[in-house]
Amino acid sequence: MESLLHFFDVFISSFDVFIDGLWITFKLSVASLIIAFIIGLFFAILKISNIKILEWIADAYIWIVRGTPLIVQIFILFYGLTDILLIPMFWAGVAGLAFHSGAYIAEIIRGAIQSIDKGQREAGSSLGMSKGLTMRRIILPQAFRRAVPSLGNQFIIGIKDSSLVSFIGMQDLFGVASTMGANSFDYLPYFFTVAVYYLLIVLVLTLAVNKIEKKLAASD
Amino acid sequence: MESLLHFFDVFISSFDVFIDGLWITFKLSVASLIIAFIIGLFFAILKISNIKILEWIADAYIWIVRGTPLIVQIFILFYGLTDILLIPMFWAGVAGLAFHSGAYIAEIIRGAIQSIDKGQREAGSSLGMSKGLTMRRIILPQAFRRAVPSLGNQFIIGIKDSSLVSFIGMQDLFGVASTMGANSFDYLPYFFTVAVYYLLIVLVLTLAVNKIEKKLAASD
Amino acid sequence: GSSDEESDSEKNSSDSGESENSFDLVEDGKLTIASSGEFKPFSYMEGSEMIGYDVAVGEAIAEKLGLEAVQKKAKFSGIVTGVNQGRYDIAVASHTITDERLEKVDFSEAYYYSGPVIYTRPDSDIKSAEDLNGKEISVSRGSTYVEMAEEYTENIPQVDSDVVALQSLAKGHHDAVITDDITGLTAIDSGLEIENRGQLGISEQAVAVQQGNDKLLEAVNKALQEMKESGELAELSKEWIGVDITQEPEDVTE
Amino acid sequence: MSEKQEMIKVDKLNKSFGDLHVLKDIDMTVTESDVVVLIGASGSGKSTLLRCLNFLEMKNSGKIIIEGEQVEKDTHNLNEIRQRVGMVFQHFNLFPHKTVLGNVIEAPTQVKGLQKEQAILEGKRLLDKVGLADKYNVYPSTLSGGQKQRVAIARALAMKPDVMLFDEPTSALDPELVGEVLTTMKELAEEGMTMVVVTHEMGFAREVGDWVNYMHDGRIVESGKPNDLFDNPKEERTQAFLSSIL
Amino acid sequence: MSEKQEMIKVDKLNKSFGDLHVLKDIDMTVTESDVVVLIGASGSGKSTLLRCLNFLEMKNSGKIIIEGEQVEKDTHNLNEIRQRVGMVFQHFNLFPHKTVLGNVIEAPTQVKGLQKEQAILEGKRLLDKVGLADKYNVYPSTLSGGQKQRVAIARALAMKPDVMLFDEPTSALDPELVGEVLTTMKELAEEGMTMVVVTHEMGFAREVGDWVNYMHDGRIVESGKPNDLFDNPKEERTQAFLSSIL
Ligand SMILES: Nc1ncnc2c1ncn2[C@@H]1O[C@H](COP(=O)(O)OP(=O)(O)OP(=O)(O)O)[C@@H](O)[C@H]1O
Ligand SMILES: Nc1ncnc2c1ncn2[C@@H]1O[C@H](COP(=O)(O)OP(=O)(O)OP(=O)(O)O)[C@@H](O)[C@H]1O
Ligand SMILES: [Mg+2]
Ligand SMILES: [Mg+2]
Repeated sequence: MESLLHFFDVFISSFDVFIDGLWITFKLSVASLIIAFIIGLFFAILKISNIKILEWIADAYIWIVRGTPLIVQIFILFYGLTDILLIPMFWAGVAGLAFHSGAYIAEIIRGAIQSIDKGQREAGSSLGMSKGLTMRRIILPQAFRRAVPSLGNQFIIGIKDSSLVSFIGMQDLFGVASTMGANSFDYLPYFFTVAVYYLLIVLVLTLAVNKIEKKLAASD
Repeated sequence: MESLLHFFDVFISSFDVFIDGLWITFKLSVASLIIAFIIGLFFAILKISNIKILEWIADAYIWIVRGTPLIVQIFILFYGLTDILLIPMFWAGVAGLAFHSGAYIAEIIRGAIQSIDKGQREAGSSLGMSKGLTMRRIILPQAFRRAVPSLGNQFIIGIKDSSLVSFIGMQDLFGVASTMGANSFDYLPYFFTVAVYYLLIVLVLTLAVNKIEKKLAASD
Repeated sequence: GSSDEESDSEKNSSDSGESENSFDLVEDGKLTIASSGEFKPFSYMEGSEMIGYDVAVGEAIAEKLGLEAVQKKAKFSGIVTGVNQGRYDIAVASHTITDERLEKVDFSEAYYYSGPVIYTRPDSDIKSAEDLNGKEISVSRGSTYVEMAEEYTENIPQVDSDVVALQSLAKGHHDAVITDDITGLTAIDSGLEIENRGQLGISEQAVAVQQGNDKLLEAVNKALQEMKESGELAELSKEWIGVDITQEPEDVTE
Repeated sequence: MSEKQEMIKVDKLNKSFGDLHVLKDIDMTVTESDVVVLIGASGSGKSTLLRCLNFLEMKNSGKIIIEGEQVEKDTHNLNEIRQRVGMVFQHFNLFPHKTVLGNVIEAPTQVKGLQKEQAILEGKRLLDKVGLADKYNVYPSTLSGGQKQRVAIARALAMKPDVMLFDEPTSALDPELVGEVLTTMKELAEEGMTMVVVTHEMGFAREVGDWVNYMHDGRIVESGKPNDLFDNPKEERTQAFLSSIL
Repeated sequence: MSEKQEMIKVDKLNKSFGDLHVLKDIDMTVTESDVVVLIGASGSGKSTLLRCLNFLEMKNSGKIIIEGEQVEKDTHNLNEIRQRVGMVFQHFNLFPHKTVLGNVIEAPTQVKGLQKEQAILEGKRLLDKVGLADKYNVYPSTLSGGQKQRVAIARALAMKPDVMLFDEPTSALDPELVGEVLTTMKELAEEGMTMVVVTHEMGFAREVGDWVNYMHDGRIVESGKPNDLFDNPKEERTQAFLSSIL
């Protein structure tokens, strides 16, 4: 209970440091989402390629990501990547998060592509457009639009998931809360504080996603 | 690469210890799922109670769980619960996981209840059955059946999520891997090993859930 | 005398100017130093800056080597691996010298001495080491305290930092925690309700250096030696810890 | 007439859904052993009226008196009163997770606290009566529509209601299955069951009905004995409706 | 006759979906400027035949010769050949994320590499022609079905095809919108466009068609000039079909 009283002091006095952590969380999330999007798009296209071996590769990737905890993926990529490639910690963290989200985004995009009426593909073909051109110009633009709400949701999940990179030493929001908690030998008020930050971020993003969703629905 | 070669040695030599971890992961997951189920059922019923204040309480709970990272929830409950009641570490871990899954299960059950044709409720009422009796004898049995696939999926997610309780000191599968990795100064083979364990668990459970799903579909 | 030594060391560093480049560093001209940042007062965060005794020692070493210090924060349990794999040049992270660690990294001479201590809640009936049998003892993952705890029990929850363990203890989890006495004292100063129930020995803490990087090890040792002789190390100890813990204690038992 | 009890009495009943005024000043009396038929165009309010009599919808104003007892929203023994009024729905609403017999004994055992053995005995008797002696232990999904509806009738009868309400009990059935349900209903009427039936089966209404109410736009516009109303409708709207469906 | 080119020649075409043999030994010739109408009951294979001519479905055996060029699955310039055969679908299949003009210029700019300005000029000309001069910049979702189908026709024409295929172009339209599409198609026929049209609009077939093929169960059972086939069908099955729809 004492902790709860400390909470307000902590919330105000730790503002600067948390803003630093917020900035890292933000960079991590955005970078990993962009890369996850590229990974997701790639595997989504493999999955609908109708080429058995490529589908298997995509299935294997998605199976591995869905079959193991995120924290295991982060640690393996962190130790694996930094060991072999010696890439900086930030990018190892981004890689872990992107590797994870990529599988979920692949499924979102695949679902969106397959939800596009096959008449669209046929219309493209009948006009002499190649498969690739039809995909790029006709199917994907529509699929992305349709995927926006799910992608937004995945982004929100990604921000929460990014808290785990603190365990490889990043000073993101959660990392800041852990170290400040450790320094003061009183974790609770810092964890309450960081919970409030996450709640606010998620709230803002949820409202934004809802707004975009409504806009898209209206323009249909 | 060396790590990959060690992997096989480690996989075999560490079998006993991982089985201990597996057992803890299993106990954690089952206990937390059972409690999460009760929590979920409770909040699902609040959400469909048509009583504004109860709905708000359920909304707030779900919003908090969905708005904050699981690791924050686990730590807050781990440190915070002891202010209220002294519970062993195992149950603190179970509480954190159940608190988290409970919100998702609440949404699953609410969805399933609302998917039951309202004619069922009316049939119950018209026979003189009270609301509670109709819920218990008519709606819930059908809703649970319908929710089985989603609940199974949530259980699989719960097992992966349980890896995070290693950070409060539990020697679950992931805790074992971290500890052995730290003591041997070579994490990768242990993380590969633990990844295989999780993959196998998830594979087995996915097949089981699919089987149950098919059985339910056939009996409809 | 001190001016002599200064000129000495200057001479030394200019002498070894060519060998400086053969340190084989993560980044040229920079000494990448790892510390946990969650081990007050040895390393901890003030704002986004890592400070503490370990950090100060690391910086002093870098200065002696004529390099720019780059501090990296890492989970304690991953630091030895990181040094071993060349992610960090050295770790000034309160590592106790052990045989197991020596298989993975080289250690400098000790830069401080301390003793692992049993901590419990004030109301605990654990009065000394003998009472630990079969109890739940939490320690930091990958620390030397794991082995000490294993002498008494199999129930050893391991966490990522000593502070997590001490916090959990104070909050009512576990029966005891084994950690460094300085850390314990700092925790008590910070208001944590725990008590010292006996020291389990003396340990030597040293700087970890990647194996085979002998020139670097040599240079670190030399720097430490100079700091000890000049009293600089003792100064740092007093500054950060309040007492001088850089002298090898005579009496090893409690 | 006067010695027969008034089973249901409706007085100036009004019901709205939001702005939509669905039932307007409905007056109606259902006397013991009578079969009252409700007809009218889609949306005229027939189902809503029936549902008000079973309190699946709550009236806005007016009186509903069941066997002399005036029922309000807060009547404490609402569920007890509902037991006295059985309801058969257009879409059967059988409990899919229970067997045919399970459907029939559910309410008697759970609501009335009847012993299971006795409920089974009674349930089998009712199922025999509606011609489903061979279906005790199958699940509803294996039945035809006509069989389902007969189970639903048996289920309602198991509570020994004094009145039975039927809301288009045959309109979800394939034409060849309508007969078996109507036959069951006719037998029930012959045994003296008081019934209120919404139906488009004019043959049934004429043969079995004691009284027909024609509803239009939330009002009972015309009512009379079946032969009178069908052969000599007085109201223009009734004429128009009858000519449209016959 | 002999001076006119054979635009499409089909020889012993067979097509199956799994075990379902949908097209059986189809022979058909479409000569330059002719309008060939395909009629037949639902499921007789009309759409499948049309889709084979556009290579949206791949034949199992037989020959398809487009302007003298025999086309196989692995023909490398399949997309180039498709450009010469325009297709109009029952459900329009407009690109919803592009404006009307965007729909029309998509293929010319992306496939033929036409300059955007020129494509726009040409696209506007075509949209004017189908009576949609005021709709260049609106999105398809704001259009009526008839307007959508006229955009689809303009979109196909923008690739300057030599043959146009129509698969029931008016059957997804409200009756009052059918006329505007048929008018557009008639104008096209009058300009000398070679067309293959699947339709149930017998008036259009009679007025505009040069040749009618009646399909039954995957075969072309009877074919002839519209007046002959409609007024004096030789085959019993043709008679039965015509009497069922007229
Ligand atoms: N729950 C409801 N909420 C809003 N409006 C309703 C509801 N139930 C019925 N209505 C409206 O009330 C009016 C009467 O409906 P009701 O179902 O009673 O008609 P009905 O005579 O039974 O018609 P039908 O022959 O189609 O079953 C209709 O306009 C209907 O849309
Ligand atoms: N992609 C497909 N896979 C399997 N069967 C198909 C497929 N497309 C069509 N068929 C089957 O082929 C047969 C012919 O279909 P087709 O669409 O060519 O008929 P149609 O003459 O165009 O009928 P309609 O007038 O209903 O459009 C039908 O039995 C249909 O079910
Ligand atoms: Mg009705
Ligand atoms: Mg067709």
